[in-house]
Amino acid sequence: MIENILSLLIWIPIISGLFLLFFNKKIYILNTYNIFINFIVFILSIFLLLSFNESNAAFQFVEKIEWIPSINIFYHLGVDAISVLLILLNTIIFLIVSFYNSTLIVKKTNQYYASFLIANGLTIGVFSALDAILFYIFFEALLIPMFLIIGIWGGANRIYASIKFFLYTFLGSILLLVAFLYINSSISSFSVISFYESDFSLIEQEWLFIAMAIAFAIKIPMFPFHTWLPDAHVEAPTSGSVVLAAILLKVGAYGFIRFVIPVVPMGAQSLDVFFITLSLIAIVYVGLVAIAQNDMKKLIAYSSISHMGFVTLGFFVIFQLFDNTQSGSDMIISLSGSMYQIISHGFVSAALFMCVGSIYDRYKTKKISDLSGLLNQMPVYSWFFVFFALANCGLPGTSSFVGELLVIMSSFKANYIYAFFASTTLIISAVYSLWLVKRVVYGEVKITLEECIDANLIEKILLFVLAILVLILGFYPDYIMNFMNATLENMTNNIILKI
Amino acid sequence: MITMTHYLVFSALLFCISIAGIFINRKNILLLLMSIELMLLSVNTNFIVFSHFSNDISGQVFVFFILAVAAAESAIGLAIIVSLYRIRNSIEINLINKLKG
Amino acid sequence: MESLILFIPFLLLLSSIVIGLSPISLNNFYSGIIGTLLVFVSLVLSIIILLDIYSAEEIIYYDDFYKWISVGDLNIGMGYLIDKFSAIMLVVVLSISSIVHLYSIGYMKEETDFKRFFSYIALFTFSMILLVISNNLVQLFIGWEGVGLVSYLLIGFFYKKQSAIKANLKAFLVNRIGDMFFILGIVMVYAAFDSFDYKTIFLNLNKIDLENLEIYFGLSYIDFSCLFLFIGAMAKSAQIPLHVWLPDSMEGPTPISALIHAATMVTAGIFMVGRLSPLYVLTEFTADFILLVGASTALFIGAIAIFENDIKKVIAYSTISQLGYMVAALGINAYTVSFFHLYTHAFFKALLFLCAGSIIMSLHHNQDIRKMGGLKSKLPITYVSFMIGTLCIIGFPLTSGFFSKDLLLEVMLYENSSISFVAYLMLLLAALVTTIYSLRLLFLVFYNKYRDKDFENIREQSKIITLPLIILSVLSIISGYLIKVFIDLPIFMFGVSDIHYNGIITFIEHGILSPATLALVLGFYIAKKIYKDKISFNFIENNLFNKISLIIKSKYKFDEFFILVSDFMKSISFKMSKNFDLGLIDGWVVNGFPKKINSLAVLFKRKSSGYLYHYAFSIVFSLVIIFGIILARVI
Amino acid sequence: MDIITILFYLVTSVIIFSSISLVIVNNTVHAALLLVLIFFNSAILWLMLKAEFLSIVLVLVYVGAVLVLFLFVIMLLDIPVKKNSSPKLYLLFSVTTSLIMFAELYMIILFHNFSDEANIVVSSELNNTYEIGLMLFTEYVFSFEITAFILLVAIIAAIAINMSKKQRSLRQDPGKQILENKKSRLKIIKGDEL
Repeated sequence: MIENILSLLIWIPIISGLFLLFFNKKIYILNTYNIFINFIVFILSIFLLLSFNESNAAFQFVEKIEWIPSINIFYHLGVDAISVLLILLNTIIFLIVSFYNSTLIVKKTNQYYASFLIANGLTIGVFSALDAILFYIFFEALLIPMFLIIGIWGGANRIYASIKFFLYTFLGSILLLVAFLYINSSISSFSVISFYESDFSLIEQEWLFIAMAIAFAIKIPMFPFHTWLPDAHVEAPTSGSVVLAAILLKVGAYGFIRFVIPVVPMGAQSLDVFFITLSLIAIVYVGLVAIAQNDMKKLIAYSSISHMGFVTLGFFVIFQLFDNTQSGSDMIISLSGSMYQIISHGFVSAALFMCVGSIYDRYKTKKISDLSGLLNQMPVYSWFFVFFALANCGLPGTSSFVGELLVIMSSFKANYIYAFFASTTLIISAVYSLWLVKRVVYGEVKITLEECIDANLIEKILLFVLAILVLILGFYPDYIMNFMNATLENMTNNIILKI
Repeated sequence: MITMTHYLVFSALLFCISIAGIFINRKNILLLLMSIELMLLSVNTNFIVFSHFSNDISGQVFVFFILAVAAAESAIGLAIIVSLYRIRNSIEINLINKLKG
Repeated sequence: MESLILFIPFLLLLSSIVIGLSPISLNNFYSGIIGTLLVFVSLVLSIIILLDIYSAEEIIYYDDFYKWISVGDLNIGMGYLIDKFSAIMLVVVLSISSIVHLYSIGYMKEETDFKRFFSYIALFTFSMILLVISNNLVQLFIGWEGVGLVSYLLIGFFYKKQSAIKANLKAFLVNRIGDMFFILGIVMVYAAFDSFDYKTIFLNLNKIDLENLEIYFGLSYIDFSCLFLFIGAMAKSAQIPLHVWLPDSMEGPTPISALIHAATMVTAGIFMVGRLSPLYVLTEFTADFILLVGASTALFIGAIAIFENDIKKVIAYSTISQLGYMVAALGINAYTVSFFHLYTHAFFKALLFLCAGSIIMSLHHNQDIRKMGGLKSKLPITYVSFMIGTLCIIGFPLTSGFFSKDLLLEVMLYENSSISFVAYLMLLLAALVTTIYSLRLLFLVFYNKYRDKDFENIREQSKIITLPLIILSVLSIISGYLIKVFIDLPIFMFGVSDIHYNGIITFIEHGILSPATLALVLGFYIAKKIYKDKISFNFIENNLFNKISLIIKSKYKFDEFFILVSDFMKSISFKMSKNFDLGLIDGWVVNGFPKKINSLAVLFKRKSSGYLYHYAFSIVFSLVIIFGIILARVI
Repeated sequence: MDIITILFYLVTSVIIFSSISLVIVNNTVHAALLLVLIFFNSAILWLMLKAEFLSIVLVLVYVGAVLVLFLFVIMLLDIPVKKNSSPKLYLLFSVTTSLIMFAELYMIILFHNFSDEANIVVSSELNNTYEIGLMLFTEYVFSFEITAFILLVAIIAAIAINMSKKQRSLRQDPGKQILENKKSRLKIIKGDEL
């Protein structure tokens, strides 16, 4: 079983999701089934984490089966530390979402749950595929459940949002496919491992970099490609938003660290200033835009973009760090910071979207101007909301601080201007998070519900678990840092060799 | 002496006439169907010509198939025309512009 | 002994969590007792540690609890560094905290959110301890932000009050402005020394070639990093122009004003500069900057207090002014002197605030001093305590404020530079101002006649309120006699300036004969004449004086300036969101292209007639053209 | 000039002229009859190319079945004779286009230089029908079956198209309109039935 654990992780949720489509039973049976499957996947991923040897930088649990041998396509799976962490993040978030879903009443419940199960499996596929085409297929297939979740169970303007989401990401993935095909045409392999060993000229690397970076920049999303995210978030159902923010954005970041930077480091190096600028614009400008939002989900969506700016900033400063210090250590710090930011943002944004979703369920509005004084009616919820808002603005002790600190530190070593702009997030994120808290949580009650319902037990437990995770990650980041260390060291050595 | 070229030119001419028939005609769909038959005829002739001059019977087999399919096609076409006439009380092509954007 | 250190933050965190998450059934009173007891235990532990450190020579406790992050060459631990400096700070923080805990049991007893309050102050004390005992900059920052957070939560404690939630947002955001620079400063220090650890940084000070580091805008690298760190301290310690949050923060419950906004949190900036004194010794520009900021804060913000009518805000402005004194002392590298003032100030300012709390409670939450008066007879204990606090703050001889302020002024005078002399004059003037507003408060509240209704029902509060006042009064008076300890105090192995100190008697004599006494007497005279005897001076009607008082009353328009800036930023962000993000990127580019394509499609749609023969014709026509092209190429 | 040549020119000229008139006549019945003529002449032409079986099929199946079907439909629908209403300019264009197309095809044929009679071998002793049958039932048997199936589908489709009971006419029925009343036009349903 251990050698096929990745396949199990991928296919158990997908197949049980497909099975669920033909299986429309009473709601509690569906809930039990859904939670059970997600729980099995979660246990498997824990098992994966425990049996993963983090001191070994090579890919582990490799499965390689011929699939379409005539054009070098293999069913090739394997994980390194980065993938393991993201898979774990993924399974935790999906488990939480499955519990959260059980508190909701939605139409076509079985199909709704099936979409999430399939998305779960596909995301694990994305994180564990070692064949570029297999990655591409999972990457694209992931769009389908998300498209359906937004398009069927979304809000009033869901069709526009889902089509925008779909077309936007699709546009990028075409460029990605072209890049993969080009690489294959010159090294005649789609394996990620041979991608790493490839050796392209500078001009080729630049073009490949642009093609792949646009695809992943749309997914993350980076600054000029970000407008699909607020719309998608606003229209998506709560669980969809949670998955979108916590998982889908990470797929883009994962693409950068798996495909872009190690495969075409020279291309990335020659365009790094441009991408650093975009990241800084994302941090400062998108943060400012977030302040102006009147829709809570939109605000959190913009803040997600702003936080993902830190991730890309951490990715792209490594080249200048290498130029400045000629050692890999700072690069590792920077990459770890970005990875940490990815994981931390997964939990924080998931929790925030859950809070907003529950407020919406009760008050039927997401408009900040309609709400006030929630603390009087639902104190438990409100305190969680305040906690996660504070986590969102990178308060030390919460997980977001670690990533921000490491990235600001590295960017300062690269260039002090970067650090200056990056650190403005301390102010900007505090403004949008706490202004939101001030307007929504504090103050006198505006809408009085006939029966004020505070968080139910499941919601309390879920938010509590997330809060504990955020705190643990904030106070004890060393486990994850150590876990990633060997992989990132190997990766940076690879990059250094190639540039 | 009648060469292959003669036959080919003849069928090309027939083909062009029938094509002109398709878009000159504005009266009724029946004439359109007839023009299509005419076109098929010219194609069939070509098949037979090539079959004859290259001494390969396969060409004639294809003509056989084409004839069968053409018969089926005209049968369905006529059926459609009849039902069209029943709905619209006319088969004038001038009046059929549902495709207009 | 060393292991005891770990218990202090642990106990406080435990107290915070237990009280905060305890079930509703736990009685408010008992939870208050639990919290207070745990803080007292920590206080005892800290005193044991202090005595331990003083019993041995040059002892420093230094270790890490655990590794926080280790990646690449970076190692950040969570640990402690206890020398005499931080041990004293620990005792000060914990003693004020435990007294405030005790006081709060009485003060907050009618609040529904009693337990939340106790959880917060325990959390606050925990963060403060984390900051004080930290052995590296990151841990310092964590504590730094932690106290900021709790301050935010406590100012907004009455979350239904619009003014409270405005004030707490303001406090947090202003602090965040400082934090942004603070984190840049931390990162700069890290970039130069490749470590966040104090020990490594200070031991490597000589090894790093400071001349070779980058120079920005004509200032050296160390200048810049110290400047940035100090801007962080400016926000936390409420220095011009980042002081605006502190007066507003008086929206919080009064014990909090005593604990956080007077005695401990606001002194974190002073503590931080003192902690990093080996770095600050190396800068000249930043030191002068600190000096000027401190001196002007002491004078100008102190002046606002003369015209303020809210009892808590008067004390808040006086806090800012006193913090200005401390900061000014940092500017001439007299870190221990500054620390000495911090220490004495903590006691008497906490005392003043708690007295104010007692008055406010007795007057049923009236805070306007224009409606008070003649409370001397009704609130005797409070009166005496308030009197002691006032005497301390104006530096009346033989009180603690006398020792610290006089030492500070003397050190300032003997620093031979023109800037420090200007600062000395400003501080002297500030001493006058301090005397005036403190005595004004005393006279208006306790003397003359009561200026509001219902005088009969005013009575002294219960023992649990007055006991802390008595303790603090005693501490306020005696704390100044430890002056020798502070003069000899080394900060992390570095002894600082050599002060000629010849015993306490000489010092008292010298202090009484100094110009500060003149300022005291003059201030007393003016305050008594105006506020007690109600005699109007001619110069009050003077045009120039009126203008000056108007400027002071406007609080130098700092609030308006910040509102302007924030409104400007808000309008920019709204405009960017509407015009750029939704308008240009989303509207013009993202949705614009499909719209263009759509309109093109509509154009073609109009052109298509729907007639079969037109379609057939266009097919054939295109075929003809394609054939033609092929033919032309073949031929 | 041998008899074959004369016959060729005769037959082709009949076909061309009758196809031109088929395109331009107004009466559909005439057009159908012209089509019969064209098919008969084509059958002669195919005979000249030694495709006896197909020429017979053309006459028997096409003329005998398909064209009769055409005539049936024409008679059934009883379409009034109308003049072609194409604008002059459009006619000019379409005729020119067809002519250009013919010219192009002609050039293609000429430039290709088809070898004349190069491959003509004296036909074997097997006759044409036998040969086609052999091919049909050996090599093309699968296609042959599919053709049969297509014919079946066509029959079914032709029936199905015209057999639906539903009145699909867009023509108005005044009697029915008069019989409608308020109750049959308006149906009130409760909100939750949606």
